Amino acid sequence: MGQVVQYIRSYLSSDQTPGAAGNMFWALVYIMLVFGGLSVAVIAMNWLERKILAHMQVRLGPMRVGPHGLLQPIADAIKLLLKEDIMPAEADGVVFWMAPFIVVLAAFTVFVVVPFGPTHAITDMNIGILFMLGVSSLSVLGIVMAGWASNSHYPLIGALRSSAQMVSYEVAMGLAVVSAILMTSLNAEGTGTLSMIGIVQAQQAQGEWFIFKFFPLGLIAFFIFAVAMVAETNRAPFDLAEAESELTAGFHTEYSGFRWSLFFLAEYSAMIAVSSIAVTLWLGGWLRPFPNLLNSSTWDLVFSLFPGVTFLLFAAMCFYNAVRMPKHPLFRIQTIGLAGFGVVLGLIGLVLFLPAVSMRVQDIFWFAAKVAGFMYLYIWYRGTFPRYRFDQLMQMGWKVLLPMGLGVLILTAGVALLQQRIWHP
Amino acid sequence: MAPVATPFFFYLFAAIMVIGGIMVITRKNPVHSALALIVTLLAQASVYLMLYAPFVAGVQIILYAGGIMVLFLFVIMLVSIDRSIRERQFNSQWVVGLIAATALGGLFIAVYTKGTNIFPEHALSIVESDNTQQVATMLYGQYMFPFEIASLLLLVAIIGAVVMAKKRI
Amino acid sequence: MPDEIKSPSASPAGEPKPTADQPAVSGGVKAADSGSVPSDSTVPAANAPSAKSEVPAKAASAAPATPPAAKPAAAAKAPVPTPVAWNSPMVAKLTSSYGSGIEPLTYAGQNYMVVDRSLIPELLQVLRNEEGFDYCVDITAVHYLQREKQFDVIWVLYSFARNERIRVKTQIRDGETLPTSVPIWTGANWLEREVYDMFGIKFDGHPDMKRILLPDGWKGHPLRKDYGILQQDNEWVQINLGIESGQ
Amino acid sequence: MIDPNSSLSHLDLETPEKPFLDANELVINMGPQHPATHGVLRVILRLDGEKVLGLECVIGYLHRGVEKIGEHRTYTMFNPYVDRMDYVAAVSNGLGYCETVEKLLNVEAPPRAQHVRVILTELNRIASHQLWLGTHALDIGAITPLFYTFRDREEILKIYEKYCGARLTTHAFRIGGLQYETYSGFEKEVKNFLTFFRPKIDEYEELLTTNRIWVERTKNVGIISGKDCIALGVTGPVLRASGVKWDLRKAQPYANYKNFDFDIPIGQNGDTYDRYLVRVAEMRQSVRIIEQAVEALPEGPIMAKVPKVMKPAAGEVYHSIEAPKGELGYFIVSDGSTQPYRVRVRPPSFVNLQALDVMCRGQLVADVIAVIGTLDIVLGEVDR
Amino acid sequence: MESMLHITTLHYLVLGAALFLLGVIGVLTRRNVVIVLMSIELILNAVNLNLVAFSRMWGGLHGQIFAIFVITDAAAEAAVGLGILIAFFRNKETVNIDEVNLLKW
Repeated sequence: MGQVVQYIRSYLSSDQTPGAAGNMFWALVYIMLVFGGLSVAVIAMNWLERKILAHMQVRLGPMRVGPHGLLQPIADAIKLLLKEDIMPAEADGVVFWMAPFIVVLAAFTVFVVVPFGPTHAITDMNIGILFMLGVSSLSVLGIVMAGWASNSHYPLIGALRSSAQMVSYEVAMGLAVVSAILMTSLNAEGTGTLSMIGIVQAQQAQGEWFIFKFFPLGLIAFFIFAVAMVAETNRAPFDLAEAESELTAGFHTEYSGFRWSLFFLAEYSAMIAVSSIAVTLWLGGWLRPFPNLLNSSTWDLVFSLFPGVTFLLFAAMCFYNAVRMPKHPLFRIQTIGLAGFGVVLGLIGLVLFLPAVSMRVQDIFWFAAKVAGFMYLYIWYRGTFPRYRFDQLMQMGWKVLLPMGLGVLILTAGVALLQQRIWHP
Repeated sequence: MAPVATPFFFYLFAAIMVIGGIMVITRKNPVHSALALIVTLLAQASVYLMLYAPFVAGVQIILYAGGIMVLFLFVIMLVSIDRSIRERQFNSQWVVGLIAATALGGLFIAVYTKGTNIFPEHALSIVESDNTQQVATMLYGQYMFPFEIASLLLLVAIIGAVVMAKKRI
Repeated sequence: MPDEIKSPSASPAGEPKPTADQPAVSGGVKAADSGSVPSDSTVPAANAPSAKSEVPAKAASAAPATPPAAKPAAAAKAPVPTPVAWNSPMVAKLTSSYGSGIEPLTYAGQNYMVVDRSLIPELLQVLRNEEGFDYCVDITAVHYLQREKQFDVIWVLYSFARNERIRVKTQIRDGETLPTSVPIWTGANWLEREVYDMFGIKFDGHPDMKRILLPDGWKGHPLRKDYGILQQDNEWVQINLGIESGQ
Repeated sequence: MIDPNSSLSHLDLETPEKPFLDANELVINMGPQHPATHGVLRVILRLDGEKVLGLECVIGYLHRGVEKIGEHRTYTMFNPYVDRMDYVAAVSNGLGYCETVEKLLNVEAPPRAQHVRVILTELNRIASHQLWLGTHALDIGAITPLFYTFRDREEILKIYEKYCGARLTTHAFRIGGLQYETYSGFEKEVKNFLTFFRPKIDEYEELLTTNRIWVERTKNVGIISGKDCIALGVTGPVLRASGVKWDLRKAQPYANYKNFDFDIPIGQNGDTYDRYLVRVAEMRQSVRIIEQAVEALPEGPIMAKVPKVMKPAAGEVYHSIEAPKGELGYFIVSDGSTQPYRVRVRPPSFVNLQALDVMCRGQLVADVIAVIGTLDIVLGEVDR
Repeated sequence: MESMLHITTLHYLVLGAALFLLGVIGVLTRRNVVIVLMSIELILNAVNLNLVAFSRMWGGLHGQIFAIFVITDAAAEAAVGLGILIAFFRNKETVNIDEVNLLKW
């Protein structure tokens, strides 16, 4: 027993990711943690999207299953798993069967290099960002396969649309990413890095998030990425591939039950993945706000309280809503459940106040908070914007974002060169 | 990040690659061929990683699997394949082709059995950790001119492809 | 105040109770509605035999079925309007050029002209091009089973420039065709198709003369007075379900 | 208004644009089960890639034979059936039918009834336009306006429910006037609704009018000129958005519309955006009309003297009103019996739908959706 | 057995040769142009594998650089080849390589 504690301790004090340390056991643990967390995040996202969208649209959203519909995603998941798995008679069986798995695999594999903290990543790759972009671009294959294998017009058009869209926006996205990577080379050696952890460390070293670097160049590059990533994930206002009013459901029209839910899972984890890239490249990854301006130990302490306070706020929200529940015997279970959920959240919040825990966890907290901000943006877009038309979408990708990206890249390179050669020879 | 269990993974990926390659040239349906080719390419990317060439592996995934193969799938879906599936799959001089390939294979076997000794037993060690930086330095230093030529080639290819495929220019 | 006014009006629903009782009133209306629903099934049943047995009497049968005493009573209340001659410069011009083929009339303040079938494409063309009736509101037909020329075909036309609405009416026999007016008004396309669908009147030169509302395989033309409503259903049941009675 | 000798070759609906490559022509069947065809419309699209080469509408899936039913019902009994045609504007349908029969009977509804009719019909116009706006925006991908418009439409439906007990197929009018006196507080509630609703129109406009994506999606999409509209018989907001200032309420006033002061909003380009603007402006005008009608609501009887058993003299009458979707006409032939000899309905949706092909040629698939939405068709009325 | 478990450059070369052969067989025997083009990709990949293996053997990066250039060429080749294929299909409505028997059409 003591040895186990010792082992865990030795790991906790390590300053390497398990992958880099070659520690298979911890790598496996991390894989479990990341994918478990991801699944929970997707489930939570499902509920949050429906709730937030509902409130934007003056309605209530799910309210029946569990208090305030909290158990709705679980009910949905069970329903989807129990549904009949239909395959069209004329479909290409093998391809039809494989497509959702490829999409899910591509969406999940990218999380191998996502840095939730300086040591909180499954591994750190030398080509981290390249790996992320490459693997996430593989999901196009799954979409094309799904559309083609369904042997039906709507899925085929949906698949062609979405793959054309993803391939086009990858270009602009890549240019924006490169301009951020260029900024990592502004150090003494003059060499940049593609490693996800290295990028965040470069922002730490330079004392500046890259979104504010070379103002407004960093901001423009971030903007390009933020637009391209919505297109890349096929979400509103770029959700042409699944435009329900035109193509019913796009490439997954013919899918049902479990396989459909895989597409759903892939879509949401892809959203989280691209948001993580944006957070890593421009928003300082796991770094807390104002790492350079407010860098005294007092501020460190103040910011280390944030995770606990957030959870306590959630708990308070739960209690508030539990108090507001109708005082009727029918609602007793729901009230108790909501209060119990609040208690759990509050306990987590209290645990997060422990300095030892808070030190390890606040990186993850800030990363997750930033990603959550992006998730809210996604929902907000969906509630606000109409849908682009395909030619307008292509026009925007090739005629607006691509030239902008090229310009930003060239300007960034020029400014970086000037800074290296002239101002700091 | 040192490769682990190299022999196991080598044989695994080699088997995947060879089976994938066989599927590519034997499938009736070009979509199945393309998918087999994608599997082959991804396995090859893993082999690159074992050869301490992570950047090439990344390029392989992002360009080959994510770019070129999507192009292939696109074209396969554009041209209707129903007819070609029902047609004869191999051309009339397949015997000649097989004989030529066998001869080439024999040549390879001969060369490799003769030349076993010219390859060093142990590979020289190269640093993997800054592979990308080194590739970048060489690409933009020593190989600057070929790099520019390659970009020119790509430009020509783009124009050529557009001219060829567009209905009305 | 409204309540006082209400009583002399003696509307069918007598009680003037506001808000809360409104559903009750509507319930009464609903009862009237639902009362009509069963008759939906009985009326066709009554029609089907009549269509088979005595063809000509069918159309008139509706009127004699009701007590004849009611008719003079209704007529006495309001003076029976009859069509009177319609005079206008346009009509004068048209009658001078087409002579007796045109009979311009006015009924209830609405002008229409009964024209000979032979004048049809020409007159419509003239109405559109020279008189400015640029908007073909509607094309429809009426079936008079006992007449020799069984069908009235009616064009409702409107002129934006004159803010005037007229009707052109012609009579044709069963099986006779009419020239299409699609070259004159593009919008006549579907309207003519619907006339064909419902009455079986063909329009020569129509670009796409086929059924529009009913399925292509439908038998008969439902708005003819001799159409047996149950015929299609019975046939389907007999063929597909093998039930001889058809029900 | 139009050049009488103009060639209509540009509206030649039957010769399709020849695609460069026939092999690439894709025939897609949209509907009858499709989320954006507003019911059971089936559209067969011929596409070159995403470009529409031509399309054919297949209708009739909702055909219930309303005209045939009319021949077997008395005049009074047929009244509720017309509500089922354009079920989102049932009140307008009822108004058209009642006025036509009144014309046939040579009676006129008393002024109070006329006023209430105008109020309810204009409320109905607002409700119909709201439903159109919500679904049209939903087709183009904006999901939120739908809920906003439905929230506000609910208030109108509440007024209907209080007045006659029904919300959708109201059967509000009777031949010769109204069956029910307005409930107490009717005027106040209508006024409250108007003050509630005016800022809501601004809210819709705020969401859409200047929204970049909305403008890009609707400007220059589905253009139809005023000339084409007239040739095709297209009426209503579609015609007005193409720049033809024609509204039956002004051109041939029925009910007592001539007593009210309102404008006819028109557009210039005849594109989807203009049609949107025209309909939103019409909602504002309807608010104006209702306001005047409520202010001037006279006292008096609500029912004219009509016989219990209606037997109009033999004759035929065509009468049309400006329904929310365009000219809604009734052509009723009486043979002097208690049942109409022939009831013909001239549905605006049916005639307007013909313009779909003209408006969609050369556009993209996504525009077809937008154009179907902007035509504001109701399949219950198209198919009858 | 020892040589089997110790992966040397030769192993990679043999793997490359196998892929190359498969590619050659595909090019020489198949009739479908798309599959022929994919076989060419196989050949290029076999070459790439050799290049990277040699690069590993000599401890330099030149091989990897060449591999990157080859990938670039492959992209260009695929684009032009598929462009020709589409033009061909449009005129002949087939993807059969035996029918590519005219220099101009």
